[in-house]
Amino acid sequence: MNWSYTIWIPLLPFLSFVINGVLYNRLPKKLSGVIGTSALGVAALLSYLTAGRYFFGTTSAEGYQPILAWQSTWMHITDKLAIDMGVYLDPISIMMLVVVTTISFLVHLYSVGYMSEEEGRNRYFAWLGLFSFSMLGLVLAPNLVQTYMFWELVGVSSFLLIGYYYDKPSAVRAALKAFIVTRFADVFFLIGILLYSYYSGSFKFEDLNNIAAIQAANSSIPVFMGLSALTWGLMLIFVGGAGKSAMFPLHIWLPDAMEGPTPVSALIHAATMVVAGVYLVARLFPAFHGSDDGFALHVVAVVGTFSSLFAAIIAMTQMDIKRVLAFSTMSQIGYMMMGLGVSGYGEEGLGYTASMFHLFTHAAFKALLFLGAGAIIHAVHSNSLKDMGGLRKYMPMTNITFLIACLAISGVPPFAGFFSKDMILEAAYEHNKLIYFTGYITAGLTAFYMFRIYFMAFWGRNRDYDHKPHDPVWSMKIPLIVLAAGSVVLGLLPFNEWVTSDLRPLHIHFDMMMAAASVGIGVIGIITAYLLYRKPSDAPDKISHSLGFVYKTVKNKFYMDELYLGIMREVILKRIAAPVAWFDRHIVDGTMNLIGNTTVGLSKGIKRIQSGDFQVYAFGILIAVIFFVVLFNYFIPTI
Amino acid sequence: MTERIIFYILAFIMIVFSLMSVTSTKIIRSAIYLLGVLMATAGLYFLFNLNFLGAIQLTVYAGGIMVLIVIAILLTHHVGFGLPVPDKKHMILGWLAAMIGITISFFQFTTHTFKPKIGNLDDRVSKMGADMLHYGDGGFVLPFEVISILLLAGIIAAITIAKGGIPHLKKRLKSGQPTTVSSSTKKQ
Amino acid sequence: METGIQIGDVLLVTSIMFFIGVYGFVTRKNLIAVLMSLEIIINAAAINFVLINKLVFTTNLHGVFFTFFILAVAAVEVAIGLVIILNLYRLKDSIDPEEITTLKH
Amino acid sequence: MDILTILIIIPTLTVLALIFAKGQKSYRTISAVGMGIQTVYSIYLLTRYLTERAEAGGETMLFRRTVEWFKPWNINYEIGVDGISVAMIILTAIITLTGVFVSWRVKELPKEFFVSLIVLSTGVFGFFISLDLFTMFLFYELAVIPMYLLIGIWGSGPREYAAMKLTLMLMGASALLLVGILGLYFHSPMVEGHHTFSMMAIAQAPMEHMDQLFFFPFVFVGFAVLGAMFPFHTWSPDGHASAPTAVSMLHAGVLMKMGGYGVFRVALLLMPTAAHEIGWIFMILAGGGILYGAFGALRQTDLKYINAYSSVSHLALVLFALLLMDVVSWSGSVLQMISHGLITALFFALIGMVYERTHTRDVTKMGGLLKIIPFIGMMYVMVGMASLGLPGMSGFAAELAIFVGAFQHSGTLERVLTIMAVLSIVVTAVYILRVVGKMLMGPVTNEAFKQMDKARWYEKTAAIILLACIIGIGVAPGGLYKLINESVTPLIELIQKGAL
Repeated sequence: MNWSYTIWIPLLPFLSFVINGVLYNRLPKKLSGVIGTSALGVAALLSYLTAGRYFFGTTSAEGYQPILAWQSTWMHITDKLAIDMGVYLDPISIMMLVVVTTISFLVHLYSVGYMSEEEGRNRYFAWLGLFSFSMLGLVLAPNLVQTYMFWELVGVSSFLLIGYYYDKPSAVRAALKAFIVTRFADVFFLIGILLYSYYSGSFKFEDLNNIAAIQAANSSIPVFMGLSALTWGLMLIFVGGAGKSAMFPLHIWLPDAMEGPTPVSALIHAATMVVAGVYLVARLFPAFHGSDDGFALHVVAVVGTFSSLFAAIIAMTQMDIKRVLAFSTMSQIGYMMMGLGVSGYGEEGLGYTASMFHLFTHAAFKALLFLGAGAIIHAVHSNSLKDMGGLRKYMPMTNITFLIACLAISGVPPFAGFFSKDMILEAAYEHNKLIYFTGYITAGLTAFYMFRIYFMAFWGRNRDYDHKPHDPVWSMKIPLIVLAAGSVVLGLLPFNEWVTSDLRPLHIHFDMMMAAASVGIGVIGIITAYLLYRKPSDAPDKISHSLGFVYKTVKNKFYMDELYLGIMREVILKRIAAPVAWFDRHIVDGTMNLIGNTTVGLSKGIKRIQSGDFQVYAFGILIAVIFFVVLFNYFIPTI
Repeated sequence: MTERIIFYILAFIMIVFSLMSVTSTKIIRSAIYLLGVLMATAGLYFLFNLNFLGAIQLTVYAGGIMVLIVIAILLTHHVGFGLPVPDKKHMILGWLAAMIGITISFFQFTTHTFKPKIGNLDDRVSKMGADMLHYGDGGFVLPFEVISILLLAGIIAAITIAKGGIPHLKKRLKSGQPTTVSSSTKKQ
Repeated sequence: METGIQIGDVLLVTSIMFFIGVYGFVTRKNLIAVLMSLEIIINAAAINFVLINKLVFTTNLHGVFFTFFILAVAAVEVAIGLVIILNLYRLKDSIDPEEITTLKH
Repeated sequence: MDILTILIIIPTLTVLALIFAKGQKSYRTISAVGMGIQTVYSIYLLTRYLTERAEAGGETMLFRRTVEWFKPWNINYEIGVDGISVAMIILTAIITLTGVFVSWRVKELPKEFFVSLIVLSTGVFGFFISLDLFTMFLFYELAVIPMYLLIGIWGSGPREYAAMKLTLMLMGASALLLVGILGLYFHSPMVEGHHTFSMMAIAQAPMEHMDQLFFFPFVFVGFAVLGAMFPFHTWSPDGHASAPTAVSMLHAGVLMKMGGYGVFRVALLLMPTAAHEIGWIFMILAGGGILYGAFGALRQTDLKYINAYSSVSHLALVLFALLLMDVVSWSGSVLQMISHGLITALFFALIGMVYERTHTRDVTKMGGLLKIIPFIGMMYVMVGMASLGLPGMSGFAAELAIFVGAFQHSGTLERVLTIMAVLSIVVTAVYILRVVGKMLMGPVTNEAFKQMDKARWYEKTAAIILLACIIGIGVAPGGLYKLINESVTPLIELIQKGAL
């Protein structure tokens, strides 16, 4: 079968980027959105075609085989360490392809309506195109360097899009923060790549994942603190993934990133870019699993679990609807990491499949949540939950879709989230009870905070709005409807047939007790939220008041932002950069200037000798004569 | 013995008068002390039986040069004009130079053994005249001619400089323009 | 005739005279006085020539001749020197060596 | 006419034409045309080189030619190029051309300005084609002298101080260099009864071990001062801050690369044993300089100072990679020289454009420029991204090659320094983005800024040429890397043969 057309899937958004970027001012106002949307529409169709052909056309007894659909030389550093750009198709990349193109297409479509009144829409669509291109390039990468390259490009487009309102200082700060934090993580990613590839001798995923061959090729791999260099490399790579996926403690950029336009949050900070870390771990899953008995994978599991609980706790206290969603995203990505972390390989790879499945369904319902939130914000012109309430009357369509998404994320059957979340918890239960228990609690918290915002926004007290809120225009409605439909039905897909750790279909059994338990805690969360927020009351305030210090700490996100800011300001700028700058100006440059000034001083001293006073000259002559007399008489007597 | 005594007297006069000459605050007195030194020198020549040399010393030095100096003093000073006392810097330099110099040269000629005298010097005036105009071995006719030309050149130079366009130069100097000799002579 | 006089004594006298002249040359604040100090220096040197010729190297008259020439040169030097001093005086209204520092340029 | 000598003749003719020209328009037109021809010619040279290279078999140093110059000391005008020199020559031509465009509106003494600028570039071209140490040194000096005039006359701020400091430090460096070169000369093999200045001859027969140890520091430091190695970098911030735009571009873009090139061509190739043995001292200085420069830039508020320190950091990376002495690091290092040359030239060009409009270079006094001058602002963002090593731009390819090369050394010192070097890219991101955030984004701080002119055509031309090169190399570095790598490989083999 010929797969080479797949190169057009990333290239189409790139074209959109180039056209919108180069013809920045010359393009008619409406056209930029049309170009972007249609490019992504075609790309989405192509990726559905690819998915269909791949999943239904290439199955064999060996499972699905990866396909290198397209390849081009980029830079041959050495004959072995050659870097090629390519398109690599395997189940997870195709799954991501579908996710990215679909969400991106819907977000483009949504943005046509959402951004209709903005100046500089061309810029917006150009950046969206760049982002889609980079994300697709990242997803389709056949080697780690290409992944890293597009990883960085994704970061930049995220930076540009967060900073879209660049004359707003908070947006600029958020953009810089997002870029610098992820960049900081990426440095470790790069070191990890270099370290790991030093032993593997290649950047290609096949070689990287073949850990037995790497160990065979290197007679002795150094061991540092009880772990082999390979494990260290993988953990460093995971740091990069954690940065992009906003895992604790590198999560601080994600809530601030909500300064960007809401569709951007839906695309980048909910559905696609932030799951890149999960995708990266999944890509290198055999290596993670094989190195040092999967120690790196344990780290992934612990970080994921902790982040998921941590974010869920913070999400309960936030008043900004987008920030709640941001923390929810972080929490759900933690879930995915947890799923990967607890997974085994082959027949025990339930966690892997579950994690990928959750990634897939999460993309749908989280994008829906963000787009719904965008519709609300568009209607009430505020992000704060305090300015909302009783919206179900004004925005019935939004209400229903938002409710579906909330049910999906809370794990209520038969919505999509139920299946994937249940699978993760099942995998965690088999692996480690503590992780399972934490995940279980988080599921309850998730249901609670999601319905908290749902009830606060759509129910709660009725209020008078200056502008009567209303359902959005059609171009914004269609994505909501499509995603709502997806949130309902996607859970029924036979994911265990398609996406598995060893590419062969995985047999799973459905545990009724587990499912009941997780649904139970979800329902408890929903009921709590219903009781507290269904009607306006002062009960939530009382509760938060009684918690006092704890509540305040959580509301301030455990003071992580302040901690980072403190480190940046006090340590990096004041303790390192300022002394370096001082040292440079005063010591190093001072030394150079001292040499110069000494010379000048010396010359001034010598200059004074030539005073023009001939009597002093005469004295000089006499002394010289005497000097030579003495010299020749006593020291060089032979002359 | 008499010669020695006379020599010491003359030496004493020379040293004391030199000292007076270089330290006196009245320029004209200084000149007179210098005259004393020169005359004592002539006396020394006479003492050594070099009468011709002594006579020249008297006529050229004590006569001619002193007259020039006195006239120069008259042209530039009022009689009895007080000389300023030397400043500290020059005093120190002068003392230093004199002391180091005397020490070194004293050390030199006390440690050096001079060759003994070989015979007597033929110092007749006729011998001097013959040698002066003699161009063979030991003859001084060439230096003699050179000195004559030098003297001539000196006279011409003195005249030229003395009559140079000084007022013009002075004006130029004040206005800050370059003061080359060629341009000033051309203007005249 | 000149038996009693030691060469060392003569050299001592002339070198004292010489350095007195040097002292004067360095310290005097009047160009004519400086010139006079110069005369003392030259004179001391001339005496040395003569007396070394007379007391040590007696085979010829070189020292005496040199003294003749020194006299002649001294005469020229004084003549020209005085003329220059006179010119300077007309130019700057002063014959203080401190004021004549044109050499430093 | 010899194909390489034309590279010197074109600028010389341009200078002659300038001398006889009248009127500002004709000056800049002549300069632009001359440098345009030079650029086209150097690209032609590249194609000629590639075809000749394919025919020549293993030989990489092509178009060699020797003209006797001063027989008694065996000084020859000996020229020749390999892939590295060709790349450097194209870089120089492009930067000089864009430099002419950027100085399109020089007001004071335009004729003299362009003459000095082109004389400078002549020196650089000569430097890159020389194979004779003496000729090379001569061209090097030819490049340094006009720099003094250009900064001293057309500079801004404390220009005399900066010009004097720069020139004195570079002259001091060339004094050291001269010692080293003479040392090389007097220990060189005999050719026709005389010592020789020819690098090719010396490389074949390196001098004795102890002599190498003695002369290596002279040559290395002599060139490293030009490459702004810590602690000899202080001329760079002051010099750049005072220099006019085009001069900053040429200086940071090309002249500093002469330092790296010289280190590579003279110090490392001719004295490999010493480089192996005492190279670690300089490796520590260079490796430390990477982070040092980055942290230094973090605290500056003057745009040019930020960029100057950034250059210190990037050039330190070049020197560090050169000292690692292996094929990948060297290739990456040369690639980094070219990449950094383009990036920093564009940086300085943009800073010049901003300065012309705002009359300040203080970042804290600016804000929201992206809205007012979108072209320049967007270019600045892009070149900033290139500088912090964004994939798709030239900087990334170069840094990646260097890091991959550096990671092949498993010694503790190299490992630690490499990781420090990698960490510096995050600091780079911080200082670049700080400027972007403060200067280009945010609200407009000064009402007067709103009247600023948009970018003019010549400014756009210069910026686009440079950015096109940056992106071109970034998207497809394979060809350039191959060109460099093929030239580096035989040199490394030569060294290893000598070392064994």
